[in-house]
Amino acid sequence: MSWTLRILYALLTLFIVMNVGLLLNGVTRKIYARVNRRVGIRFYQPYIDLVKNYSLTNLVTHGVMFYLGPIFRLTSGVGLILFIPLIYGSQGFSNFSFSGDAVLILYFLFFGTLGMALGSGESGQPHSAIGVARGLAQVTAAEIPLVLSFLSVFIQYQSLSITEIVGAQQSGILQWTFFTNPLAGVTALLAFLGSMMRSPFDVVLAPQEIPIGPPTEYHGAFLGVLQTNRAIFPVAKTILYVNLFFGGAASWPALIPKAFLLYMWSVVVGTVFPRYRVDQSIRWFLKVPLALGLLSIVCIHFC
Amino acid sequence: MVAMFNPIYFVVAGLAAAFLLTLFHNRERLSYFIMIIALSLMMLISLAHLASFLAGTGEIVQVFTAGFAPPFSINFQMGPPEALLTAIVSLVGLLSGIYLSEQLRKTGAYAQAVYIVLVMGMNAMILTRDLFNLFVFLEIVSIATVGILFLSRSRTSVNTGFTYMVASGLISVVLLIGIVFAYMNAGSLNIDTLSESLVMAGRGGSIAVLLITLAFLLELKPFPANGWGIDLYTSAPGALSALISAGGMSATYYALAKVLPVGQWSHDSLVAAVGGITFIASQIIALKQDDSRRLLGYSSIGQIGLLLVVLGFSEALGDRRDFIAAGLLITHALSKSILFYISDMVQDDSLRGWAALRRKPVLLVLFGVAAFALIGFPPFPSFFAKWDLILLLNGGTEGYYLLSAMVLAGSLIEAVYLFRWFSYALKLPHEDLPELASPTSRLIAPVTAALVLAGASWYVSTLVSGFSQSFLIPVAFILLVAVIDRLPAWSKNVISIAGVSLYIADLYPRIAGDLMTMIFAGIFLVGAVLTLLSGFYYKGRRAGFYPMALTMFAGLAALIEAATILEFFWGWELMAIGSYFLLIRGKKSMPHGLSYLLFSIGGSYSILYGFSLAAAGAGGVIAMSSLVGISVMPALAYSLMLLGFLTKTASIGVHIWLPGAHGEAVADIHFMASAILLKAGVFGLITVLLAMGSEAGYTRWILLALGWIGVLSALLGNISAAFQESAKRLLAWSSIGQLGYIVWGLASMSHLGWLIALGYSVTHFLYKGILFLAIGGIALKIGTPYMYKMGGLIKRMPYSFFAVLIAIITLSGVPPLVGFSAKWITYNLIISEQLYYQGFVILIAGIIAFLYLFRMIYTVFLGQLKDNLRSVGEISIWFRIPMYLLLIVILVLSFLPNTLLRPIGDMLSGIFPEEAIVWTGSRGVTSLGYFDGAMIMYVIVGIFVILTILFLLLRKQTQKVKQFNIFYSGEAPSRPELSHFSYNFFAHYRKAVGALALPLVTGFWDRVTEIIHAVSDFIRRIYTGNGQTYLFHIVLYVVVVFLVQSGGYR
Amino acid sequence: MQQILDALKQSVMIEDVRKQRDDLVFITVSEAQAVSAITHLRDRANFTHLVILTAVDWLEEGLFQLTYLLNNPAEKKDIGVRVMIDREKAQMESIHHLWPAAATYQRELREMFGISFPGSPRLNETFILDEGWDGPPPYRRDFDTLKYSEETYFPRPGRSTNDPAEYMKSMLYPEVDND
Amino acid sequence: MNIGSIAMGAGFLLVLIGLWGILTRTHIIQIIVSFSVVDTGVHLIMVAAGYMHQRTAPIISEGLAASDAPSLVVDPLPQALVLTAIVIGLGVTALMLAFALRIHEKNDTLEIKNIERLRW
Amino acid sequence: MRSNDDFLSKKIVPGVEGDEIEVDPIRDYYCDAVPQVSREYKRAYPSIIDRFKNWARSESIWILAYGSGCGAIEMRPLMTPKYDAYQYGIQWRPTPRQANLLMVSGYLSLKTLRIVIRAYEQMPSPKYVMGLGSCTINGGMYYDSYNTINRLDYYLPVDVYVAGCMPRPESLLDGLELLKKLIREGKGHGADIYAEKFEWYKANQKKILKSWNMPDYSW
Repeated sequence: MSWTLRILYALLTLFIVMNVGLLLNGVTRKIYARVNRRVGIRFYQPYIDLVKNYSLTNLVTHGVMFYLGPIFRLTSGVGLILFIPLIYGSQGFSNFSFSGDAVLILYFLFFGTLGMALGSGESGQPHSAIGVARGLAQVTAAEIPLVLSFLSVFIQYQSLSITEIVGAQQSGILQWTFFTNPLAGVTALLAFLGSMMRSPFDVVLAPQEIPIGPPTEYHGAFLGVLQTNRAIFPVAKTILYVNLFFGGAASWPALIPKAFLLYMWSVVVGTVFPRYRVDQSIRWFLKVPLALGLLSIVCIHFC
Repeated sequence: MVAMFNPIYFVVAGLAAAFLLTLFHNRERLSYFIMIIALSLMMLISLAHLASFLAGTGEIVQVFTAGFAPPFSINFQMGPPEALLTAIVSLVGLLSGIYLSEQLRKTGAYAQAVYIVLVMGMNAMILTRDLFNLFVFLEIVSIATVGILFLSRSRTSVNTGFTYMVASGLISVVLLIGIVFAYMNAGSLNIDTLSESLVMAGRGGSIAVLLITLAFLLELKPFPANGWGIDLYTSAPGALSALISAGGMSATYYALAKVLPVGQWSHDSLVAAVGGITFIASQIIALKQDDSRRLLGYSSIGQIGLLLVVLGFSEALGDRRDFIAAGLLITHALSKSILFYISDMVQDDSLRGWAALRRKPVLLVLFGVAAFALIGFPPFPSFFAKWDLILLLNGGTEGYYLLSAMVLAGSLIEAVYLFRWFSYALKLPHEDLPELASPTSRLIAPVTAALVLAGASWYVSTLVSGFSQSFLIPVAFILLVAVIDRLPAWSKNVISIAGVSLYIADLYPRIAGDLMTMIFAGIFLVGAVLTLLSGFYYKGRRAGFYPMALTMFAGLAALIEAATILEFFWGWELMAIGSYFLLIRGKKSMPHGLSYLLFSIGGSYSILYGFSLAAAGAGGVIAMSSLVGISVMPALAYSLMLLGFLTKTASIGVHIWLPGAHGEAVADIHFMASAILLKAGVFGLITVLLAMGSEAGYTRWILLALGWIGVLSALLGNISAAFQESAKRLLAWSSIGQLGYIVWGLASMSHLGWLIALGYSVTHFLYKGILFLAIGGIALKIGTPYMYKMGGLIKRMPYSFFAVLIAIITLSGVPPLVGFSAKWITYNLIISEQLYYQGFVILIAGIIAFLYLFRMIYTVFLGQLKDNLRSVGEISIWFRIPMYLLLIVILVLSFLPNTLLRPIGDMLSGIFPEEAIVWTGSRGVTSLGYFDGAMIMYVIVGIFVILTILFLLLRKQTQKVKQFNIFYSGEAPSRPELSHFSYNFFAHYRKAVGALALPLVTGFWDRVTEIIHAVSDFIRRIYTGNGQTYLFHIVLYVVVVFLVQSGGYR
Repeated sequence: MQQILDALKQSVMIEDVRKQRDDLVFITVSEAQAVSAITHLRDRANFTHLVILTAVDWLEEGLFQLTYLLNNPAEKKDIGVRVMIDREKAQMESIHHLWPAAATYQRELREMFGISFPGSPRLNETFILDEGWDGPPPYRRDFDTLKYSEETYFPRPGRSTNDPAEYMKSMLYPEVDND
Repeated sequence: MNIGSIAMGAGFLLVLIGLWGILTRTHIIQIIVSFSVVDTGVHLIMVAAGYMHQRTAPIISEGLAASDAPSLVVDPLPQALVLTAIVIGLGVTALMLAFALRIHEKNDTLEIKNIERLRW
Repeated sequence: MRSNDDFLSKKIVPGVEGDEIEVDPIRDYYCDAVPQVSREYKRAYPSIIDRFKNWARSESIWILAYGSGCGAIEMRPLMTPKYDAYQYGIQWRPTPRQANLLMVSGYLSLKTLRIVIRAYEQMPSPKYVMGLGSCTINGGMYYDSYNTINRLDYYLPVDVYVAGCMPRPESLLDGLELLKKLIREGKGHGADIYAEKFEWYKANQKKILKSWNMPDYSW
């Protein structure tokens, strides 16, 4: 496949994923409002917000790292989506997944976190730093079940290649990892909650306490970039889970509902449960999800 | 020519001088002159004989008094041991005489006469071959000793002198009875005749031999019947104690050695047991001691105990016994005299009072030489002696494993108190240093002793087999650098770099084919050059730095070059010395330097023990290959070696020295201590694991334990790092974690595991190098390592920030930099080798690393710039150059990870034949997955660049603002310190999982220390200070030993 | 309560006693004896809590009335000590040595009434006139706040003020002629 | 039971008595005296050890020709040793007494329990 | 006398390298540039892109609510199911950096005025100000107070006033609709007016905030 075609496919992927992400955002908030018996935002409100933020005229910057922080973040989101083979069997929508396997994606998740943390750090805003400290602490805890469940899947399939893992799940719904390795699946779902920055794990952003944490000082186009990433990144993450646990997808129409449902899982939990403090959430991850994850590895190891 | 120096002149010179002195007792100068002449004469005689023996031309000289041959007359024998011992005794006698010039002149000619007689008596004890004559000279020595005490007129001397008198009187009673019975049974008093006779045949004979042995043992002050002797050390003037400890002990020891053959060695086990108990007990008691003299007394007795062990195991040690005993004795005599001399100059008797030595650096150096020599560090004779001793004890047909372990344990305790004391002298914070009476005339004695010790070291090292003289060349270079220590730092730096470079040029062709060696040689020596390069930063002399740094690098180089395990051990110990002195250069480094050294010594003893088992298995062969397939207790041997090397990699359990030691080290030392030095441990582990293999059944458990140690080190190291306030300590804990990965990788004993380990070894060197230089440079620049005192430095130090950023991205394993490849291989390893549980913890540890990495870069470089840092400049260019050199390597490796991993993989295929990673260009494929470093780099950089360009194209009005232009609830921040979130950064994390970072291990070691100290305090209660009690001890000791020994006959 | 007052009368001249409730009495003492009266109440009669210290501007009489309201938490009694001080001099002895918290009240009185308490800590630091104040103490009755406001805060022209009662009447019952 | 055995027994008895004195007496002079007793005991043992039944003292005089000496006299060596030992013992005792003087001078007491001591 | 005066006066700090550093908080801690008029404002007619942007801005109003008086309680119902301002594209943000509309919900004393000015200046432009209730219009019942301002528009460029004491949520929604209309029409130029008449605004502010101790513009 020629490089031009690859880049075109990449742009197309990005376009689709971004729209999916924005719509997901909008629909999610709509659902959230309906649960609260409100009318809620218009489902296309995220688009307007995005345009509005890009259209603000002046920017304030604290330095190079502050300037580049959001770009790091977006690079991470874009890179993530391009490193994941989105559509099983489609060479074009596998994008750059030949560069590396699932491990690459696992670690590339942190690229943006780091960049964002550094960028908000340079602003000198103590609330950002507090938010980042909370976020990192919570993410490291949430990673524990995540790593366990992924490891369990890798062991199950004896492969790190997402394409291979997806390929092994193609023969039917019951071949999905979620059903062949339910413990890992449940663990992954719990870990998924921790990484979506939704209640009960959203104390990182605590708007009234530490004015929304890490991005406190970000505004205008910076915020626009972050919002763009916020559209892409969770979708990419969700697709990763879909690929590993829910049989992947052979086409966009198969992928998007799966991603949507999985996304909804965090939304539903977030709507129902109140917020944890950071130390509470760390302890929570070290209880049930950790036990489940270890159990799943033990099962895979000895069964 | 030797005939000119008839040994009888010892006695003649002594008596004549004593006689003359009484004549000239009112001519102060003249009498002292006479004394010195006489002492010099004795010295000359012994030296002449020694020289001829060393040259190989000497013959054993027998002198017969009264013209008869023995057994009809008393005869003196001057053989090699006598020559050596009389040389020591005379030397110490002369030196002490010179040292005591003032006191001796003051007390007058009588005291000088007594002194001469004392020295003469000691020499004669060594020379004589007649039992009764031996008794006479023993009496002369003890009378002369107390005589001098008597003349010194101080109250404590008089009081203890009396006890000493009565005690030695009692002992002489025992001896006398023994001699008489021996004579009754054999009809002769000549030792040689007695040895050939059947003195043991009769019942009385055996008792006689026992009594004689017992008497000499008692004279050597065995535990616990030695209160009278220790008081003497405490109360006598230091120089006299030096003579008693070095001369009297040597003489008595040799006397015992002479009489043991009389009993056909029937009491060797008694001697060994007494020695062993005395050695251990004295060391333990000394642990709690705070009086320097008394401590030296215990230490002397302990050393004698060790020598007694050597004597008792003559049979097992065979022809090496004399070498071992001589090595130990020389070291003991010379270094103890040095210490006693110094103790005289220090006015304050307490250990802490020795901080006064800082007034005179040369004394500090001497103290250090003595301390290191006593513990048995290279290049001193005791190093080789101890090596031989342990090897032979474990290597004989029946291994004395427990005994050798006890010897090492005792030595370790000795190291504890000696180096605690030494670190007081070096580093104890003191408001005003105590007085120090050190006129230059007083320096002659200790300096000479040290020089003689150095000469002896050189000579002894030539006698050792399996030790190449080429290892002395770096030592010579170091001495050269030490000599020019007065030059400014940069010139020494140039010389050092030149030296190291020359060495690299010399080494390279020899190791060019061996990648494993090249990797570590590269880390050690390139690291050395980079370290030294950053040393250009320092102005002034930087006294003492270069010899010590070079010592460390010489040690590291020796590890690489070692062809025998002795050479390896030599390098290991040399490195420990050098690094100790480097680490202790920090301000508050005293306790940490000490714990570092103690763990080093503990580790190296563990290694030594393992090596000795290896050598035992190989039938005494000490080539490096003897480590392969150890046949004597292989599991223990390998475990001990691994344990020893783990102390250097600071793995959990034995890590407690590292955070403090590294946390207090200054910038470039921190770099070499962590990025380079720790790799020595890795090198050792690799050496051992290569030799051990993984076939044997026991290896499974060892490797399992090793793996978990590595894993826990990684986890706990990283968690603890997140809780540190000091950036240096943070990095130190991070090193523990990183080394944990390496240990884990090695423990997997697989292709991928070793690939990780070696890859980490290299990359850890790279990124930790950058971090240490940057953080160290900053800490140096702003005078504190505490992160909450930093902040916002990106504005002042953009270059450092960039380097640190790259380093932490690499460390955290985030793509696209080279750190990711290690993470990727880790996953492959976990799955392919089924290391699920260890692997899971390792992965978690890797993620936790983000915590401390972000904390470090944020609190140091980001956030609010403090007022007092507003004008601070970039860190020194000499730090940035090595930093950026390392940075370039990181970037190259990131683009092309295969340049590093592929050759290592090929090399590892020779060890672990499986083909683990197949490389096509920059793309590596395993059976599980794939990754393409270059492609990742292209994609990520591409996205990043495109996004940046797009963002710039948005062309907004962008206003650059300053640090307080933040949203602060509509108010203005009042001070930068108050809006820099830094202290207790991960408070919530601590709340949740802080229990994992509790200092349990530290608590464990503290408890161990406490218990040993409590034991020490308990044992030493027997020394009540009541002379009568001490006499009772002697009597009881005689009775008990007599009953035990004679009970043994039935 | 009466015993307390009787005991107090032994040492202090009480000018006026006004019983508000069974457990609340206001007494007036002279400026010179005020602090000793308060000290007595605190130490002998267990009025350990200074509830408030405030002032009233008796412009016409040329006096400031300081009121120290003390509370006995054990017996649930309150006593108010009133002190009349000269308005021109506007100075009173500080009681921060009795209650450190009194310093805060005294700062406030200094800021708003211009009453000075020599020796009271941080007396001249302001609470609310932080943004720069060049007028007289604003709580003094001779300070015309309307005039000040009109001079300073750009009054919007056309603003009219109505008597609330009249205005509400006219709004609610417009048919009634209110004149 | 010859005279040699008696002497030797007496010697050992003296040694034991002396030891008892050394260990139980607290007065320094008494200790020194006890020490002398021990010394004497040892000397007695030595002489007894060299004693041969029915022989005479090893002194060559008119009554004892040098040629006959080896068969008539007791072993001369222990006697020589005893002489030396006595001399040494004398020196030691003298020195001890000198110490006793000095101890009294420095401590104002001769009780061994009361003199200042170094311990631990 | 202010209690925190010493934080803003110049001071000499001993540096880590033994030097002495003079710290001028105003100069060293803050950016003291003045705001500039935007290009859009200078254009005679809004371009088609500007219109699109204005539409987006009008449909996505992020509020920084400054609840200084009784008006604070009237803003809350806007988020409740009954009024639910979200459906009109209105959201609340906790930081001025991400808000476009500053809602001043009541009287402003001198102290709160200073904070409001700071918060307003930290918002990215274009930004809007809405004054609620008579207090912001003419001082309301505080018209004669010695430390409460009478007219907000002398200190900040107010786009919309909502009258009432206090205005009910319906009025607020009405006011927001009006604001949206203004923005759509390209009249939402408060920030530019503020920049244009910067001296006048500053003079008014400084007239009453006499101990002015921050840079003229809080970026």
